[in-house]
Amino acid sequence: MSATAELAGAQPAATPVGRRPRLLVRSLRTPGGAVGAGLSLLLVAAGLLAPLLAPTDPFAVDGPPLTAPSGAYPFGTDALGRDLLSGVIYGARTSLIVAASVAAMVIVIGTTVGLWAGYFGGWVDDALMRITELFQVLPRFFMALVVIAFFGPGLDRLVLLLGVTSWPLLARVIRVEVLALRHREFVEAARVHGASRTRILLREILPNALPPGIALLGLVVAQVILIEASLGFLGLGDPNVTSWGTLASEAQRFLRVAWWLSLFPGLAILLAVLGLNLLGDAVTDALTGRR
Amino acid sequence: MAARRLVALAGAAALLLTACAGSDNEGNETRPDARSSGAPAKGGTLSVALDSDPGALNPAITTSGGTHTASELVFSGLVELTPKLEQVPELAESWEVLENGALYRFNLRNGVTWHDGKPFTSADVKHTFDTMLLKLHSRTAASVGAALSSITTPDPDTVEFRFKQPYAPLLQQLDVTEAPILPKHLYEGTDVAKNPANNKPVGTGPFKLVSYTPGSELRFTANREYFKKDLPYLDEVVMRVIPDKGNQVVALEAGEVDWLFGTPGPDLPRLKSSGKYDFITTPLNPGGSNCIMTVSFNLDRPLFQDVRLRRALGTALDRDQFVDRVLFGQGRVAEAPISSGIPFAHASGLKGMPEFDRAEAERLLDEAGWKRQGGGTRTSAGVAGVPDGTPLAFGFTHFPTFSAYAQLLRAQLTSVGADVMLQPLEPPVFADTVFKARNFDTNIISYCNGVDPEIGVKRMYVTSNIGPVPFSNSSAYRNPEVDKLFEDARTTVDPKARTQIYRTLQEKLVQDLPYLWIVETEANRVFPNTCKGFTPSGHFAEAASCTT
Amino acid sequence: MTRRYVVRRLLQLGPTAAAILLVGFLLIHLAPGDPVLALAGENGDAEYYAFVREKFGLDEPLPTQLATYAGNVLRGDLGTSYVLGRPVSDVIAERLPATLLLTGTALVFSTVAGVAIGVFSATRRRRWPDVTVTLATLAMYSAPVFLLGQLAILLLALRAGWFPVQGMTDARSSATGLSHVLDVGHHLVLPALALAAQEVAAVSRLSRVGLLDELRRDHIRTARAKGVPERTVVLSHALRRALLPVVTVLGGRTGQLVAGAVVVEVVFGWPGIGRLLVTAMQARDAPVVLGVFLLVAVTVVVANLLTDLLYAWLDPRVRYR
Amino acid sequence: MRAAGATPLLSVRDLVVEFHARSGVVRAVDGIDLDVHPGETLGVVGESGSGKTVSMLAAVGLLPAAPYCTVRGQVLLNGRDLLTLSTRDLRALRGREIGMIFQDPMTSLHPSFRVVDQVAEALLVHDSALADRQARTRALELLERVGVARPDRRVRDYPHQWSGGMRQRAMIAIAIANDPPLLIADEPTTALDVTIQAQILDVLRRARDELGAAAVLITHDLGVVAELADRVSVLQSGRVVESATVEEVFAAPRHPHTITLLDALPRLDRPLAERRPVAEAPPVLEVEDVAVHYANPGGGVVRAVDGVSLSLLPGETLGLVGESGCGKSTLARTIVRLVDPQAGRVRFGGRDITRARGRALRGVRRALAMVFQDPYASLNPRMTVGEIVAAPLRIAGCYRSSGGRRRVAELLDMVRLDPASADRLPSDFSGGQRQRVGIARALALSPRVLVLDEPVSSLDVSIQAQVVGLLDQLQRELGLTYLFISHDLSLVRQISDRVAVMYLGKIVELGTREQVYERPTHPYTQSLLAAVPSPHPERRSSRTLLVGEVADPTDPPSGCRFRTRCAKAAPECAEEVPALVVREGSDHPSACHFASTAPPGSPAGTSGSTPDAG
Repeated sequence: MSATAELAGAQPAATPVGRRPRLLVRSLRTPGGAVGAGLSLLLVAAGLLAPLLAPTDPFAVDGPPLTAPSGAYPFGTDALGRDLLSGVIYGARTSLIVAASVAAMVIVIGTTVGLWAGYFGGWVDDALMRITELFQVLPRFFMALVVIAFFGPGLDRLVLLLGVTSWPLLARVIRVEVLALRHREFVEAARVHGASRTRILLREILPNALPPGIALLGLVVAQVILIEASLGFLGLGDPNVTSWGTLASEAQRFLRVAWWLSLFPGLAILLAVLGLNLLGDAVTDALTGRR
Repeated sequence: MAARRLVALAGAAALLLTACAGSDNEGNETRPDARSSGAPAKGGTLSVALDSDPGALNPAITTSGGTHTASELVFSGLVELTPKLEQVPELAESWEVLENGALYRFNLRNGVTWHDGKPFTSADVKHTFDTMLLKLHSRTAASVGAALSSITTPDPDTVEFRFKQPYAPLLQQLDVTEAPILPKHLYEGTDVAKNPANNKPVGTGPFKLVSYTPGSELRFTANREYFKKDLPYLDEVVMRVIPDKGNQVVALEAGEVDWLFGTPGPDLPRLKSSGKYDFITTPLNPGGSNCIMTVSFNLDRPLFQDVRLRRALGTALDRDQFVDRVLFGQGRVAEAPISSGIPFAHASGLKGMPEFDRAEAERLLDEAGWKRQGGGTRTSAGVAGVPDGTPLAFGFTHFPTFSAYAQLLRAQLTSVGADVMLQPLEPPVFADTVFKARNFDTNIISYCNGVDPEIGVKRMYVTSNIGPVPFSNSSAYRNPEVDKLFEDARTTVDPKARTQIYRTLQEKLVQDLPYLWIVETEANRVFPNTCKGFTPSGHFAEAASCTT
Repeated sequence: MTRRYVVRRLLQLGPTAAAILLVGFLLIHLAPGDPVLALAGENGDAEYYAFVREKFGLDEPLPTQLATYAGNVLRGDLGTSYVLGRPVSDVIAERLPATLLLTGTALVFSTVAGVAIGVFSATRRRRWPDVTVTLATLAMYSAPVFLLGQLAILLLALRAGWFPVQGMTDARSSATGLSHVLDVGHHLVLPALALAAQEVAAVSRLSRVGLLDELRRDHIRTARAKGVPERTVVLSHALRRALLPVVTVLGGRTGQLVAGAVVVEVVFGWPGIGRLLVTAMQARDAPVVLGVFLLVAVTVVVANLLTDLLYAWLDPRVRYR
Repeated sequence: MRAAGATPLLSVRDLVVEFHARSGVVRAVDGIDLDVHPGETLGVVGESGSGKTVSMLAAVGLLPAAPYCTVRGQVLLNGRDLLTLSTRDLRALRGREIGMIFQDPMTSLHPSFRVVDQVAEALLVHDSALADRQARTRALELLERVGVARPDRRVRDYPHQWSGGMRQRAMIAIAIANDPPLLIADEPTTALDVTIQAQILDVLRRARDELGAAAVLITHDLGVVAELADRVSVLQSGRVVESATVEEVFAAPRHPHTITLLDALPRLDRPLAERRPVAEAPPVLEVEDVAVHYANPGGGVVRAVDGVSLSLLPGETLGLVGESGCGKSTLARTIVRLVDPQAGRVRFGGRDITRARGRALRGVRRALAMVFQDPYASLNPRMTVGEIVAAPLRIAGCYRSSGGRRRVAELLDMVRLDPASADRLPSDFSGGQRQRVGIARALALSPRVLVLDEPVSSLDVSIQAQVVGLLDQLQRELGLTYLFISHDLSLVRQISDRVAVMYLGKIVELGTREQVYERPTHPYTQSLLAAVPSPHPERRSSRTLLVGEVADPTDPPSGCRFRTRCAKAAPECAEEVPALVVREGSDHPSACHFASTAPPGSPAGTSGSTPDAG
């Protein structure tokens, strides 16, 4: 098999032997996991509560242009006189929307493909893996670039594209897990008792195959946020929603005169991605009993 | 060693040069002070930043700004336009306007040779016009092409342009930008678009192309046989492609480039205060000259057919904010539909241009039947052609590069209860959507008026110019009177009369408000003050020199 | 390694490439907007459009266009650029070296540096150097490329003045020979670093984890029991297999790098494929975009193939699967 | 010969090993003292977790460094304290003065290096003067010495191409490469089949004697100790509870733990507990000429089961013994319909279930249950014990009707588990307890037949005894019929009414346990029995070793499949496949042309092996 999980490592993590319960709790106990969860939570909170948290509408021009961070404008204002703090908060909302919806798509597609390929094997596996490989080969960022440039900016198509192109990693990991689990004795036990295929897949295999996938998801989503930002940076963001990438790209022109315009959106991206990565790592570690 | 020989010559040349240098600096708003006087140094390489890769280097078959900025050093026009738009001889030594403006005769300069050594003749001029300019150079084709009846070459040194009716603006359209002359002997009988010379241009201009590395750089070397005496001073010009304006400034400050065609507003104050740089403020943009950022209304849509709404929106726009926060002072609020850069046509002190007054705007909107429900978006109540309860929401289409305008406009209109959706579209898509599909509510376009209303103004208003052609009458404004007035203006040769016609025209336009004229934009060429002798465009480096 | 294995992997190339071709073609030709306008620029007139349209065969139905296109591609003809009026293959060929240089350097650098860092921190597991390095790499991994690029320009180029900020060569010197090479090298440093940063992080994290897993294995204990010096244990016994996960992602990483190159080339004015793509997309120069798309995709496919072969070489058991 | 020299070669004093986990400090080794005199072999015995392995790894500094664990005490080798040695010195001494052999030959060799090179490396690291070529030649000699046939033909081989036995031989070659005065063998044969175990033990013994080296033999198997050790130290939870000569320990164990271990140890020589006679009745389960073939990923067809016939009488226990890869597990899976046979049929209660589907199959599923080998892999880690036990009921759709949680509690109680533990996850249970859960699950639908596939092989002997006891009891209480599959002959002997011996997909001998164990007629059965280490230090094996290893199942020998390893092998064995029939002079069926109770004469080559390509 070719390229596997960038960060999830190659070998199956599912050696559920003697694993203690409450995986998440355990991953959160590590400093990395705690910080990661904290940051991720911050992202979610900011995203959901943006209208309450943000001082002003992110598009409203009601401040002096290019004012450095101050009491009145904690993150300063941009050239048009818009409050950057509000921008960054609403940016979180955008990142959250993208991240969440892509994650949803990835889970659905990735899990299904992974389960089927792993469980049925044979030509089903071959076919699915070819497709997976194909999708994996298409450089996501590049695809997004072309699609947005041609169909015009917009979260909907971005989410759609990223969702459709981001699942292979998950599918591969799940597949590896399923392959490892398929002939586990507890699965055979279920079959001996005449369990239906559905029950075996959903009740016996999935719960054991999913966690490593979920851990990986954090990393995938992190990448997605980065891509969204980079697109925004190339000026391909949706102008009707505030996005960190767009803020950053508008800031480029002011790099020398208004450092804060680049700093805060950049920081926001970094922290959000960092958080998700930390969280993903922590869970992966807890799963594979690393550290 | 070549350089050394030139240095030897320098002393001898010095005297003659001051004059030229001086005259060339005429147009500089910010005059390089003492430093610019004295003998220009000879030799050296000038490094120039380009916004984008020119792609091709044939200025006669496109109006693409990239191609022109990169290739005009190589070519010449019959006439040269000074920054003040006076016509001075270039390939044409002199000319006469006959038959009250229906016939122009040009006497060509003798002994001019192409970079490949072949002599330049009237045949080259005719061939260039017939096979390229009148076919593929969209501006010239659209204006001159429409009016011209024939070009004749009585002898190798003479060219005659004959028009169906008197044609006033011709002399403004013969410079290297609007009508560069290309060598017949390289293009005759070939497929123009595919001709290799398009990437290895051969011209009569001050510099010869040495190498072109697409996407990276172009290198030019001085044309020592240039027909203007002792020009150019520089040995070499190198053009680097640096897409990001911010990075251009960075490169300038790092000393990697010596000339930017435009200075990003945010950096302007810093660069100015640094005292290391000189500037040439000019109305010339790559797209053309005397450009006005203009908002169009799609008059085919019921929503915008009520002039009161258009005026209300116009009144809601604080155009000073555009000058301060988008242009950073590189431009001025537009006082009239025609740019102040065309003095004889610009109507100063025009009555009825919408002026910013939020309260007034709110009042007008209420009056027009757009009522506020609470703080949010206004909705219609008894607006003709609009079902009641329709929210005052519309799209605003623009080039991605104009997003700052779009965002400021959105903010300003939102505050009077309009809901604006931005639709940034890359130029080709924009042209497609706006002019062919006409699928837009409002948009913003940088309409470049050019040096004569005939070139860049008329196209915006005449009924005949509605339709698929990009950057035509975007609002689809239909007014027979206006069409008539433009027709008169074209055929009237007496300047005074023309001025009067254009004034009446503009009065009509501000009544109807088919467009909102926001700001006149200008660019600041910037260069280290160790260099001097630039002109804003065309042969901008023809008489440039740097001391290091 | 068994021939059967190589052949099988080779055969898988065909369909993948075909699919890529189709995807790219449809993507671009079904998109809104009319390529012809890229040629006409502003103010073209109607018959001129017609002339162009006919000249570039844009009236043909899509399937026909695809058929002709596919045929041409197989003959190495990627069509003609609308904007530049020149063969796409030429246009790409001109830009390719720059990008190859950039991504190649980044790939090699990120792999070498990444593994080195990974070994460094794995062998100091959970002591402060490890912790610091892990955090640093994670931060690097999380930072958007453009941010790193701009920081590099500001600090290392402008403030410190150690490196040039733009382009691939010094504008004024048209140097040749060695000095030219040095000049390019000098210009290469920052873009390569910015591009490599994320990959360095990825690789180091991967090799660290891989090494830690590997060092726990029985055969490592055997090696130590033999009395093999710890150095050899780590660098020969453990690293060899710890690199497997690193190898498996090589292919994917080339894809990431090429994509990252787009941003980096824009930031650093590097005259490569990335910038060609961006400009081509803005001009809707479909043949060029499609050409670049194909090139990138095929590169990644091949990279993945090589990856697998390399993998098989590192892990003898694979060949017999 | 075993004269206990005054000064011990290796002397461990008050060794303490502590692991620092998040949960706290775990004291794995709690102050043990051990002495190994030159030329002497010390057996270190204990159950899993008794600290036997940890203490030895600690002694030679192969445990992870601080802060994960701390080692205190003294480990004197020729008077030098290994614990105080610098890492460099310690390293220089490993492999040169101490050779080590580890438990799992499958993982102990580096998968990406050639075997020969790995042996050669052991030489090179300690002799910089040595040239690679010489090293390789020496390596080949070493491999020859440990009984690898024609190693020169295998210079290019990677470990995965070698069988477990051969890999273990390679490990031994590595260990003895530098003629170390001390060998440490950690469970050297636990992962191996009994016949291979015998071979390896033999190799080990000879290696040791040739070097005149002292040895530490870490094992849980008293039999192995009896075979090899001079003195024994019994460990329990990190302490040495008894230390004596091997004879003393077996003759007169003093410490209770030692006694438990000895009692729990299933052995061939213990008088058989009387079993209730099986009531005459039609067989509940019949297997007729079943054959299972599947494609081998490496190419070829594996004839895992190749024409096997068996029948189970109600209430009896049929023991099925054979070495790994003989097809016994495949047969079990076929019977419970996890695998579909290519040929033959399976009858249950007279009905043919070979192709049963739908309702018919569900009926069978209720009456025919299975208990799996690995108590860790056989329970879904994400289900509570209650859910696991209830699963069959839910699947059969009779959870409610059967009484729901009450039924679950009842089942747990039946296997002596606290019903309250129903809400806990398998990870909270020990191996023995998990196996009980597995049994409870199997009993959920009150089946008539249980197929037990190596149900206790992964458990410590003391636990084994308990589980086996439980099974015995359940059989009596519920009148169950068992098909008991195991590689452990002593165990099978202990609980079976009848025994079937399987080799390479065929049954080679079948009879009551008395017949099979006391009057074996098939050479294979005889060698198997002979190979079992007997816990009788006084009479050490004058026994015959079975040659080589199980042949390649994708390409079994013609005629009698056992002939390649058989001492009685004669030409006709290659021609004709011996039928499983009662031959004269014997009272039970056996698939050998020369079936007779006479033990086979000593075979030609003492060792040497047939390759089985990985």
